Amino acid sequence: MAANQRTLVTGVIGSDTHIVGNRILSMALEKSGYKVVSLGALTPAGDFVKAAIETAADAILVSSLYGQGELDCRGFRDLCVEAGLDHILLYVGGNLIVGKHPWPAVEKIFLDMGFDRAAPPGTRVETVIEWLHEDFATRDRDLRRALD
Amino acid sequence: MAANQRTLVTGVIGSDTHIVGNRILSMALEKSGYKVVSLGALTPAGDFVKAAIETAADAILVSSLYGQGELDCRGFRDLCVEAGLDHILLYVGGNLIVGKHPWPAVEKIFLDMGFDRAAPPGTRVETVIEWLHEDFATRDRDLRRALD
Amino acid sequence: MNAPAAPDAATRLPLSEAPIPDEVFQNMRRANLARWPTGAEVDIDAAVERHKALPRHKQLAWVMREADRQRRCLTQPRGGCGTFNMHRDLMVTLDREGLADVVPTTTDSYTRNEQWQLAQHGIEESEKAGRSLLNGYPMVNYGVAKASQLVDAIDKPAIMLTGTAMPMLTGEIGYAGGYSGYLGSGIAYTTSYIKELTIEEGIRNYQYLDRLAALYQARGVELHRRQPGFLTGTNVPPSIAIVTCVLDCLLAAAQGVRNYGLEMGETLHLIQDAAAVAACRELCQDYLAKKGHRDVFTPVTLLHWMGAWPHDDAQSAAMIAYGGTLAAIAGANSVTTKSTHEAYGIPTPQANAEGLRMTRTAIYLARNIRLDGLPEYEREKALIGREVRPIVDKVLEMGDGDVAVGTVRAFEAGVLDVPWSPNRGVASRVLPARDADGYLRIVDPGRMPFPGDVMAVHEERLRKRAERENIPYGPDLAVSSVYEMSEPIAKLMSDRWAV
Amino acid sequence: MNAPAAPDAATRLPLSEAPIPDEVFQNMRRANLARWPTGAEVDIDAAVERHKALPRHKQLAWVMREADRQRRCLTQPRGGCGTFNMHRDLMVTLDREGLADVVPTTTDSYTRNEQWQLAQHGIEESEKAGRSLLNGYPMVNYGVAKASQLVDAIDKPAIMLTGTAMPMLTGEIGYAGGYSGYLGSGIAYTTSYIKELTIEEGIRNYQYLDRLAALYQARGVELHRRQPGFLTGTNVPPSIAIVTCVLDCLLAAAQGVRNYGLEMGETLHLIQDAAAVAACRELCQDYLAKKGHRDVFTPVTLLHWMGAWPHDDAQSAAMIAYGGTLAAIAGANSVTTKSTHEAYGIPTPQANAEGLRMTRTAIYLARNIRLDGLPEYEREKALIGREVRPIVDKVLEMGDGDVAVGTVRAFEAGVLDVPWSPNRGVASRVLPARDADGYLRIVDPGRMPFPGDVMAVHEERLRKRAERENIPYGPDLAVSSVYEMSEPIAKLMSDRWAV
Ligand code: B12
Ligand code: B12
Repeated sequence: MAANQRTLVTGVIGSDTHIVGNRILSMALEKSGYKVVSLGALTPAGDFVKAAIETAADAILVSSLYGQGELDCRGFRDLCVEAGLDHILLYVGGNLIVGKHPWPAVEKIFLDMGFDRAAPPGTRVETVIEWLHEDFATRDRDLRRALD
Repeated sequence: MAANQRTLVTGVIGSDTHIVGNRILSMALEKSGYKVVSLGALTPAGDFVKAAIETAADAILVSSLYGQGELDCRGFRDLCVEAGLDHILLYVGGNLIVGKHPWPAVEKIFLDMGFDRAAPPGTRVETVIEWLHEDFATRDRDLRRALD
Repeated sequence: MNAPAAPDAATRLPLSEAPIPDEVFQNMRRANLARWPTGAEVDIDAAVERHKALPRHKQLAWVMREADRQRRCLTQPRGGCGTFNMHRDLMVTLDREGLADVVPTTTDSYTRNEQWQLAQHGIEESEKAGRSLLNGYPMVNYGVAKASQLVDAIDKPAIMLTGTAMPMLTGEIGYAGGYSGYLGSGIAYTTSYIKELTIEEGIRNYQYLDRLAALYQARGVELHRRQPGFLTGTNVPPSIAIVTCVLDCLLAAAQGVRNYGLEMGETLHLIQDAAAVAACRELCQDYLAKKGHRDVFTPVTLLHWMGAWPHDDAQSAAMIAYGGTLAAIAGANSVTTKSTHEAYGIPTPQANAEGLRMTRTAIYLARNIRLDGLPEYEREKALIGREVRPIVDKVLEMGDGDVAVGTVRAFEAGVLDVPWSPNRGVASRVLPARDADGYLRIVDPGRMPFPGDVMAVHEERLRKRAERENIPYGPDLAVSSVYEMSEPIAKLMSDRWAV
Repeated sequence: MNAPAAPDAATRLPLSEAPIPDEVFQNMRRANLARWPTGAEVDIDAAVERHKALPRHKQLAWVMREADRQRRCLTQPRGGCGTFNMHRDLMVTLDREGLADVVPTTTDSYTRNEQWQLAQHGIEESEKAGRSLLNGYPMVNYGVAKASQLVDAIDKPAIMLTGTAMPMLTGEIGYAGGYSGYLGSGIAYTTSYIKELTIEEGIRNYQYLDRLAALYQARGVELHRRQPGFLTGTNVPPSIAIVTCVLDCLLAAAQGVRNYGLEMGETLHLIQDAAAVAACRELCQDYLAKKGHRDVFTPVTLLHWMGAWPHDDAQSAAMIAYGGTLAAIAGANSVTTKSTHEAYGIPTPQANAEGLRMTRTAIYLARNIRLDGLPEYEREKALIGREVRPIVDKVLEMGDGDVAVGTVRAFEAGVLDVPWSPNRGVASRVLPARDADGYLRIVDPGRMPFPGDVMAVHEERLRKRAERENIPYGPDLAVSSVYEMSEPIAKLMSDRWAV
């Protein structure tokens, strides 16, 4: 495990103080074997990218609960690309926009922004762990195929 | 007052036991000066007509709360006409059909059956008293015009 | 109305509380089952087998006992539709989406009045319209096999809710189909659901049903019987409800019933409801013991507000939730629920299921709260005892110890009375109203022999309210109390300040 | 983030609880108001006139006192939109359709963090999108005249809800516009709403705001200040909330505040909440008296459940209604409401208004109930006292009698702690969880000096739950308690029977 242990960066983006879910998520990810770099609440977008570079992270998990994620997350994928993190796995989750809306519409906004997955309100950590497992497995497979 | 005191027949139609609103209504109508012939709960349609003939009533107020009024009230106007009560004022009120429906749709069903007025769920006695006042006044006016 | 079961000597003894003898009962059953074709489908042997084959979590008697043992407060809605398919869908929705612990079948009002021809017409019109024109399920018309399919469609016990003084055929068919509970009783329903039937006939009709439950019992099947002490649902004070609970319960026990639930409408006053549940349980057991019945299980059910509801879903939602809160804190064994559609009409299956989940959540939140030791609660509980005992004792005295006879005489004398009753045989002079602190009290006892010191308490508190709200002390107070809970909340609790 | 007000000698004295001297305060105000163009609109003379011209039913200080006198439990929602027009419509809806007794203006999170440029961008994007992209109203960007129009649009007192450790400019503008209440305090919001700001800076910022309220007071205008003791809203036990209530209250009183509301999130346990309200009131007054403040009015507000909500409107409705029930029975002076949309996002004005009416109905239904004399209630109230006093006394001791200094030192030492805090200056080692009877207890006190006998009570009850639910005793218990109220009711209270 230790050898190819994956590194994840977590944090709550923008001016958002909702730390509880993010902290529980980070604890659970650590427990399930990941190296977690936990940036905490109120984290500017740039800090996520900086931390990902410094730790050669495999994925960034952005939390946004307070509704202004729609503003805070615009251009996040571009920031990553500019920093050379072209293929880093990007997840976002929480109460992503202001108000109660049908999930597919909200999901689309964030997938269009370049996130690989978006998690609806109330998503449980088990789901996130499954997603990571699947997505990393797919990437490994693709990588092996590319090498074949 | 006593000389031209109007007579009203009240009751709850069909197999309907909901007597509370009907009793309160009857008490209030009496208090406001009408002669009220109160048939009580579970009253067959025919009994209303019989009572109206016997007392030379000016109006019949049918209560139906339990939802089956739609079945019980069909043909009520015809019964009256057959009995020679061609122009008797007919009101119906309560929870007239099964289920929660927009009121205009329900009202139409009962006006189409020949009722002069239909009262939505929760109608207060003050409203009923106003209606009677208006409708009797109109009839008096029409009568005077006809005599002129 | 169809003719009542033939009143000849083989089927009719002089009125008494005594159990109906075997042979007489067999004659009665034969006559009863012959009144409508589906009656022939009832086969007691098959029915007994059917019940024995049900898993115990589908047997209401077991479920109520288990709820009591585990201190769970169960939820149960009402609901019935005019056609089999609609009704089955409703039951499934209440089970799955509503998480109902007990699934109901409310019968329609023609069935309640044994007007099976009219019910048949209602079925046809409902099929035609594609919506229910009946306010419940015509159990008798559809018969035993269909009832059985309904019970099979759900994974909970099924109860018949039939609000009728004439339960004999509906009860036979439902029980035979695997329904394990029946709500109804001779005193409660006769005083509250019918105009012309005498109290005596109502009692006789339910003696039949209770005797039927005892027959199953003798064959090794425990059925649940239940008393609707909510009566007319209109501001019935706990003491009046409990008097009928005690008397109906004694009548049922005399026929051999061993599982007998007691229901009361909520007063919507937390302390009064909690006191009522405790008092009801104690008083029934007390009188059962006095009459020598030591093994009757009497769980208590509270019902969501039974009077008029407001025309605002938000207000109604709060009343539904509070209804769960009250039942949980009162330690009721179950609560019977309503929906936000109550003031408008029979709810959709979804609205009904939502009412169940609201209630369930409310129960969860309050499941650990009890009021024992709260001085006001203890006082109220004692007060209820001081109200109930003199009436029940008087009834027993009037019947020379026979509950059936005493009850009939007491209604004639007005010693027993029910507020807002439609029945011609009930004086309905007793008038309840809500007092200054939100308790249901009695503004006019009619001829009910409540002790003077008790009535003084009622009057003092009601006068306080009359004064505060500037309503003349008397019937007007009762009428305004009928409307109270249905008033817009802006009127009940203004958001303005007196200047 | 914009630069904080310049920290030079004329505006910054060594930290202490002492009132900010006149001249220093004038310098502080000048610097503060210069930070954004709309600051220039603040004119204290005009503001004083404005408040004096408001009818008293639009002045929150009067309204809270009157509610207390009449034993009314008021309702107040939250709510804010990103543009002026949307926000005005919201306030009007909450006033008229929601019957809100107090009408809020929640500011957006950029404004909370004094990122007024970002807020400006949010306004523009919201105008463009035709829906709010901000989670509140950008009070500073819109300025005094607009604030004033908002207050004029409603017929209730208006309160600022600004969840920030940096209240200085928002507070100036809102108060100048006729808002008569401000929710926020140095300890509570600094520990719960921000990551980098020190407790000391947070305290200083709120000393400014409290001093501002005292300035109005000196000019004859009573303003309402209020403390958000709900903190992180995540299973905060009453004792921890009340410790912060007491300390923030002493800080405010020292600056001259005379109307200081205390808020606590509901535990959703009826007895614990009722005990908490009584204990909070008593303990604050007790410590105020000890510090020589005899004329501070401290009404208590409960808040609807502040932790995670379920994704089912029916379940949420029950939690809303129960939130009103708890507040009424606890004798809270007001309750702050949520809606059935809580788990999803900021509610529509209609959903918000419905939450208000549900709550109002629940209050009406329980308005007469009190628990005084209930043994379990009295025990719980005493327990809270035994938890709060040792901590507060220790803080005062650590500050050599100065609350501000003691608080800063106590947080450094972990003597003061807040569960689930985002702030780097807070240990956040204390961990609460729900016990077997539904009370919020402390599973790990961190370094908070709760007495051993008290902790023994907590541990015993929590172990019971851990055992029953087969969860290891420790942080897992705290995590499962975070989720509990958001779980589907089918999971919390199964409709199945163990076989
Ligand atoms: C109390 C009550 C009962 C009591 C009745 C006691 C009694 N003997 O009177 C009991 C418990 C016995 C009962 C039984 C049943 N009930 Co019921 N009951 C109610 C309830 C809660 C209140 C009715 C009431 O008393 N209101 C107070 C009075 C003052 O108001 P009111 O009756 O509406 O009358 C006023 C106005 O409507 C108007 N008005 C009345 N009549 C007339 C006539 C005219 C001409 C005019 C102009 C005005 C007018 O003036 C009156 C005074 O202001 C209502 C729901 C609600 N409204 O909240 C359900 C309700 C009426 N019941 C209903 C049903 C279905 C039943 C049952 C079939 C059982 C069931 N729920 O499954 C049985 C019926 C038995 C039978 N055979 O009839 C349904 C009807 C459904 C529908 N229409 O779709 C309702 C609407 C509940 C529901 N949503 O399901 N019920
Ligand atoms: C607790 C809470 C607070 C606490 C936060 C305490 C703290 N420091 O953390 C306090 C009281 C301080 C607070 C403040 C505010 N809050 Co708040 N808050 C909540 C609440 C009730 C629960 C949040 C929570 O802790 N949930 C429990 C945890 C375990 O779940 P979670 O956070 O959802 O996280 C899980 C999943 O979402 C997922 N997940 C999380 N992040 C990620 C990331 C990825 C990549 C993935 C895959 C998954 C994932 O996994 C987590 C673990 O299961 C929610 C509503 C709700 N959910 O019921 C509102 C809510 C989030 N708050 C809201 C708002 C608006 C605010 C405020 C602006 C004030 C206000 N209400 O007006 C301020 C914001 C201040 C600021 N600058 O940020 C809104 C957001 C509205 C919207 N999006 O439309 C909500 C939805 C309430 C509402 N309906 O209005 N809040």
